[in-house]
Amino acid sequence: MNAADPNGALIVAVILFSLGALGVLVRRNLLFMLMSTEVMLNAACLAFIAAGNRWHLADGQVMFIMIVAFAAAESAVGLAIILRMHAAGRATLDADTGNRLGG
Amino acid sequence: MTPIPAIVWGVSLVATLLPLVIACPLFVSIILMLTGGKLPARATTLLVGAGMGLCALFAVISAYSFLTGPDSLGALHVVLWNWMQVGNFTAQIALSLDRLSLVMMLVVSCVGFLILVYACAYMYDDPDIARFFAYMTLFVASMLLLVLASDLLAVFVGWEGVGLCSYLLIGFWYGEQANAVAARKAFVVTRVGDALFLLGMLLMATAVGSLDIPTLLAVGPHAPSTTLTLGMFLLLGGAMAKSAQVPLQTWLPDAMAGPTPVSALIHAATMVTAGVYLLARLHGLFVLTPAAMLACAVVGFVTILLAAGSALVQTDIKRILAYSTMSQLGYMYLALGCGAWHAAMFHLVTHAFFKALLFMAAGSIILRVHHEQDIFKMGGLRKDMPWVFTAFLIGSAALAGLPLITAGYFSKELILGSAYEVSPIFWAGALFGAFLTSIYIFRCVFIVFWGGHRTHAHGRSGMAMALPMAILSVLAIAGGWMEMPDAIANVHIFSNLLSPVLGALPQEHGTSLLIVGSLVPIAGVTIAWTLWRPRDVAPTPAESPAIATLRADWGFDTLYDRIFVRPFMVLAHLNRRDFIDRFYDLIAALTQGSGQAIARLQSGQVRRYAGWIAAGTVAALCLAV
Amino acid sequence: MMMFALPALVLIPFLGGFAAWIAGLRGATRPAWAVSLVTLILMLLVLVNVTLASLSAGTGGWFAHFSMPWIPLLGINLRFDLDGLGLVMLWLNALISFPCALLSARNVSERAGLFHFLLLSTIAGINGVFMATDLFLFFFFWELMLLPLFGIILIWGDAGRQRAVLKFFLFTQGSGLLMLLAILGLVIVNAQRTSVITFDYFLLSQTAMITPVAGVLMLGFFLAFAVKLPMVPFHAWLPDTYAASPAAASILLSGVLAKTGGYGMIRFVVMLFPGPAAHLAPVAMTLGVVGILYCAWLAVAQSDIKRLIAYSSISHLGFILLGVFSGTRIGMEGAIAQMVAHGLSTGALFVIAGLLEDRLGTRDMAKMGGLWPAMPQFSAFAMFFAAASLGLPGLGNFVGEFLVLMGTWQVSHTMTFFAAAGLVLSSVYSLTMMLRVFFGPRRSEASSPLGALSVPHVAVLGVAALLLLALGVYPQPVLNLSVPASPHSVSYAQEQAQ
Amino acid sequence: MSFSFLPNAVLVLCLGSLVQLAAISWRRHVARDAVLCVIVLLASLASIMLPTFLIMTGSLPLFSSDSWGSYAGALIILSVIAIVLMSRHGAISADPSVNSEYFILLTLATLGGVAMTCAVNVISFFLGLETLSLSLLGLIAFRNERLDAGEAAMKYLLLSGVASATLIFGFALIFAETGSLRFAMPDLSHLPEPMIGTMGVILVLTGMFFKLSAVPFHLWLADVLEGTTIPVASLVAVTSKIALFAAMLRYFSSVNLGVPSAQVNEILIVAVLSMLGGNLMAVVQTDLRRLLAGSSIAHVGYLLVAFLSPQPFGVASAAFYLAAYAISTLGVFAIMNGVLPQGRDIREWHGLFRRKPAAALAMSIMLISLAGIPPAVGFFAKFYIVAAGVSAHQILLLFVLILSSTIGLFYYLRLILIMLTPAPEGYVSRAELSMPTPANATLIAVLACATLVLGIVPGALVDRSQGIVVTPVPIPVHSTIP
Repeated sequence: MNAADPNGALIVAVILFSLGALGVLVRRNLLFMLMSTEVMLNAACLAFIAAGNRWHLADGQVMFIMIVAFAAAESAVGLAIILRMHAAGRATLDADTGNRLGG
Repeated sequence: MTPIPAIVWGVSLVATLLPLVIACPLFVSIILMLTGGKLPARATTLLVGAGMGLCALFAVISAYSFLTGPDSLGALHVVLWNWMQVGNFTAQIALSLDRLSLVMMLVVSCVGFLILVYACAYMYDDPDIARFFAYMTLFVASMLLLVLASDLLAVFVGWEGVGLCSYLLIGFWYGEQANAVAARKAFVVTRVGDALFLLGMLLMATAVGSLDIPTLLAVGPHAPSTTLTLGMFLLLGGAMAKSAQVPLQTWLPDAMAGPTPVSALIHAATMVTAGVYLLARLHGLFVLTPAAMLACAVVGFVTILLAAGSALVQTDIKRILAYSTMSQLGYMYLALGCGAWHAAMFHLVTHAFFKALLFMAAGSIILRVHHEQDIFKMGGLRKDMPWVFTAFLIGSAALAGLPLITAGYFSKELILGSAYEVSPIFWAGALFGAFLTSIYIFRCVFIVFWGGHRTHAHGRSGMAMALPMAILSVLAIAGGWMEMPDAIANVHIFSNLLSPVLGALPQEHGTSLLIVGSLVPIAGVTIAWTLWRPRDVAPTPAESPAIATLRADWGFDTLYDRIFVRPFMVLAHLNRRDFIDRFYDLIAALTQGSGQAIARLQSGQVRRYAGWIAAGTVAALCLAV
Repeated sequence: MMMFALPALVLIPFLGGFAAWIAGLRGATRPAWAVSLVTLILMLLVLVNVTLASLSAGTGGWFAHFSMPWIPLLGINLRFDLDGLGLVMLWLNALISFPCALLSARNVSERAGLFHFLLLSTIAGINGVFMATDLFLFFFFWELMLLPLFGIILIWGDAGRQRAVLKFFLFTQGSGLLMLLAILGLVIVNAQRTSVITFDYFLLSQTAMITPVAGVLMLGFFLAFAVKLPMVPFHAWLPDTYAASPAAASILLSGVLAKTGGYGMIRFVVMLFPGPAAHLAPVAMTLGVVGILYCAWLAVAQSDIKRLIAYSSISHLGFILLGVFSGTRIGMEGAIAQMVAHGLSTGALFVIAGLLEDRLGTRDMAKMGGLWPAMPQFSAFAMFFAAASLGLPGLGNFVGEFLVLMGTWQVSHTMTFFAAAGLVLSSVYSLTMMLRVFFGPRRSEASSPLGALSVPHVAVLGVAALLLLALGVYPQPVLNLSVPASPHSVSYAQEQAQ
Repeated sequence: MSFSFLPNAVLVLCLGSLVQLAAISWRRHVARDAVLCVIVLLASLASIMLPTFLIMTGSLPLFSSDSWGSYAGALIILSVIAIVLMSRHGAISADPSVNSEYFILLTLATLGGVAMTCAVNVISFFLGLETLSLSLLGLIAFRNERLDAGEAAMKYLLLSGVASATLIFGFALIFAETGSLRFAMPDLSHLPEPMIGTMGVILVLTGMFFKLSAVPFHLWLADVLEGTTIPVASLVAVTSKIALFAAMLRYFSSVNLGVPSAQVNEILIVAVLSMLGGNLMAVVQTDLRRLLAGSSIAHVGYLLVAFLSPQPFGVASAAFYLAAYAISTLGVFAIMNGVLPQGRDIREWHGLFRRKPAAALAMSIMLISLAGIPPAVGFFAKFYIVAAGVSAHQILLLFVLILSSTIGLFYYLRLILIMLTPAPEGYVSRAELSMPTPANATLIAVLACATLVLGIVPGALVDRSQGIVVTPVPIPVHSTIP
């Protein structure tokens, strides 16, 4: 199958997406969870590219660029927040321990 | 549709006086209530005397002018105002005076007057005298309304008013729990009858469209017989409760908790006879329902014997009289059941005389032996209070029906005769009842007045107490002479008076019955003498379980207590928190619980949150695909 | 002039309440009290004026009408109409509101201004309920009248008020939402039929007659009113609420608020959905009888005097249900008479209970007993109202109960029989109350010295007694006046509307 | 060749944020920035009323300006203005949570929200959404001295990251099927593989429900509200929800939600769950903010009832309800912020009627409005929604609504009850009363008045909302594969 085959690409994207989701669910390290969300977004990117290719439309690429930009911003903010939390005295990156909110 | 000319208030003398007969005691009562016991005792007694005197006077005058008036054979119909009128149903506050209600009115007002005069002396020292007479006069007023009202619903007003007043008077000395309880019992038991009465009225009103008694008598016969029978049974039930007939008799003995004049007025002369009067008033419908009449006769028959039986073993003088009242009313019901309206009414009148007399005498005895009521603690009072003794003796003689010289004799003979007409069994039973009556009343007489002193009497009853007793003693003897069987003397004043309303008197029977009826009381007295004549040892009440049961009204009380009262109260207390309410609490608890469960999802673990999101999405996908 | 009398009946108490609030801001009790009394008197005068005008208009039909647009886009108007039933109810409300204001003087010491504001706005809401003929407006008032009461009970109530008041509110509001559903359903059905959105009672009544879903819609109304009345098994809120309320609130609740349920039953169930109501009647009447017996039975077992009166009150309200659904004119009239009489008698009984609580500091009848010598005058009043509530002939309640029973008898003998049994039970609990509180040996040593009655108390109880007596011996005026006008009877008010 | 508008508000807000940036870069002055922010917002509000300045022609319509968009936009801007007013709490320098950037972030959030309300293209919608959520993220994390803020922000970041990814992946799938990025639900029946399309729509719904915090995607809300400052909390609870609901309504405006389908069923189930879940959750909360979170979840459920009920009432009632909900919720938050900033535990509120009657009264009015009791606006809003539901025969939803709002009454009334009764023995209050700033006080007063006035004479707003129409975006049809 060639790389531009939309259905094949879509299947890959779906797999990628589920991997990302799985990552968020199973990983306990905040950084890895952040990365998993990036993976999910990238799956979306792939899907858009494939779809754009399928319809010979530029919209796919537009979305791709936007998503990448968003992903970058999001991860930047995320890292900033993690740093802040560290500075504010949260010792661990573990998502499960040291939660104060909830209940 | 009413055959009677309706007269608006104020046109004729009678029509003017009739409402006043009721109004006098009513106003006295209202005044006493409003002044709230601030009046001095003397003023109170004077007020009561004046009010009741006027009442009796008006009654006599209106009676006289009615009998001499144009429509003395018919009835006089005084419409006061329309009570309620909805759709095709109308109820009026109207008074009607015919010969029947006239007799009743005279009995109530005059005997009532005497009793209240007596009471003025009896209650003079009681701090609550004003309250007492407020109730008493209100009672007389409602009794008169009951008697005179021409609309059954208005009769019911008096009917219930009488009940309320008796409640208040029985519980007059509310300081003792027992009195208040007895009062409540009396009201509730009679209330059962009232409910039946009410249902009867509803049935009549729907069948006939009106509760106006003349209309009922006129139109009622056209109603379907089943309806009529049912209605009559319901009314009979109401009457029985008021008149303390088996099986609704249990309240009367306890009702003796009230002051003695109360017993004299309510439980002898007037209130308990309301039932008899009601049935006599409706006899036109009553005759059409043989089943109801038979039931009425049987009830009376049973009551005579049961009441006499337990009267035989009582130790409390007032209870003896109470049971005697029951059994005497039994005679009246028997008479009604046998269709002998004259006999019933006649006995009602004479009974009012001698029973009031007996209670007054008993009252003065009780007063003078420090409120001692146990006859076995009395004795030899013959010498201490000769006059009271005489009065009591006359009363007892009349109650026992000693031949010729007493009023009781003639009225009872009339009843026995008509009972024989219907069935010899009734006759025999009634006769046996008379036998018992003479035994138990003279047992009381011999124990109380003969033998040695067991308590000493003090003081003497004043004029105000003596006079009524004197008058009533005369009536208790002479009252019977206005109606005599032909065998003795051809006097029929009473039946002639009533026959326009109640129809002609049934014809006479042989003298044999008369003779038997005359011998039985004498036999009873002799037996009583042999049993309880004064001996050197003080008499003591015979004791045995059977007698105890007998004394406790054949165990009716305990039976009702077991069957109705106790289960009702126990269950009520078990459910006092209302299980329906608990059910709602359960729902609230469930809500809280599920809230907790949902809140517990927010564990604060971000991965679990993500898990829920994923789960939701997957679920949605599964649902979609 | 008549036009503006109707909204005035709502506005006067409301504004007066504001005035009372302002007057009471500086913590003074007297001025607020005075202002609210003046307001009530003013309201009474307006009411008298309305009544005279109505009587001149002749009985039956619709007397007065007022209408102005509110939310025109949804066809919602500020529409008031007055018929005999509404008029009688307004009178009851006016009469009951006086004791609430009068007697509050002694047991509301602080924040009297707020109290009178809440009280008067409740009264305004109730007035609105009795006059509103725009369904949205009706619902608005229906919900509105509860809110101030919530405040009164919460601020001045007794122990356990939090729970009680929440219960009260959840029951009434929940059922109210059902009614809202029904109202909207009716409106939508009507809109589909006539393609015009309106909440007008008279216009909707046409649709209500013919729509196939009338049964469901009626059920929504019925449940709301059944909870408010209350009807067994929706009565659970009532005893707690009455027991926890301050005297004024329990008087208002038992005297008038319960009657709004009965009023609604007549106007919005029986009159609006005659057919389905007839189908529902057996159920409703059975529940009414069950309520009469069950609650009378519960009343016997209570030791808290307020709870006893509360249960007795439910038991009496069963007669209203019975009468309304008997489907006979006589039963309906009886129900209305019963509403008035019951309002007076139970209100008075709550005055008495409140006074007892005031003087003795307890509601537990086990701690009372033998009070008659201590307060004879008061006890006599108690006896009177106890007699009234056990349905003594010659007093108002008897008229109501007798007519209801008569109406019921024409429908079902057995039900009548059981209802009459309720009369026996009513005598049991009433006299038990008298026995445990006033008769017997004096048991309440701990109680404070019991003074004589204050003048307002005598006045209130006396007036109530007189009115009950009048209603008992000559109910005809009320019976004539209180004929509910049917929505289909085209009156001059309606002609004005079109 | 289709026209595309650039809504004035978007334009004004962009320029405004630039101006604010410039101002900061010149010299920091918090008070000035705050004022500037308000000015910008007012300007954008005014610009909504004006006709569109900028109409550019292009093949790719990004925005449309219709009455719905401008109504929601106006609502968003007003709510943000309210938030700015309540933000100025305490001395400016003392509270680091209110710095110049704070106001820029607010402006940006508004920009994102407004953009979402009138986006007709996935691109513009996504742009708006992310602008909103990123600035929200910044605002949540703003109180950097508090650990809670960080945690809340982190949770929001991760979860909204997941949600956005899901959303955008859904769009990708739909795009793959339809080849169009128009922001409208595709007609699934005419697709080569309807399954993929359905999957796409479901994923999109997931993303939207997450932002709306509808059960079962609601779990983040309570934590975030608890963790952040009150103004930001109200931003999360009110503004973002308005924006997203507006967009959602537009997305589904082209399809008839009356006919059952997979996504309609999902919305229905979610609505039921949200109504019940939100109220049940709130019943047991002792933290006021978590309680309000529950209440806002429940209100989303009510909104979904209106959402599922088509014309004539659907949109109008939704519009009205949004306004009512915004007013009351903002009011509650404003009072919390002004009177009892540390009043997290509801027991802190005991006896407020004695201590601060006016505030307590205002609070009760708000709560009554949320509970839907007259004479507050919430009553009419609920009435309106029920009307919509009845007209659409949503019997199940209506019964759930009644049941759940009866449950809801319980905790709203319990709050009033708490304010009326003195504190229980043995409870030591940690929070001290504070005096609301003039701005905050006026805000509270205005909101309270609005609640009552709109409740008693809702006519004006009803007319406004009846006039609202959502111009449906042309449905993306399946163009032939070349």
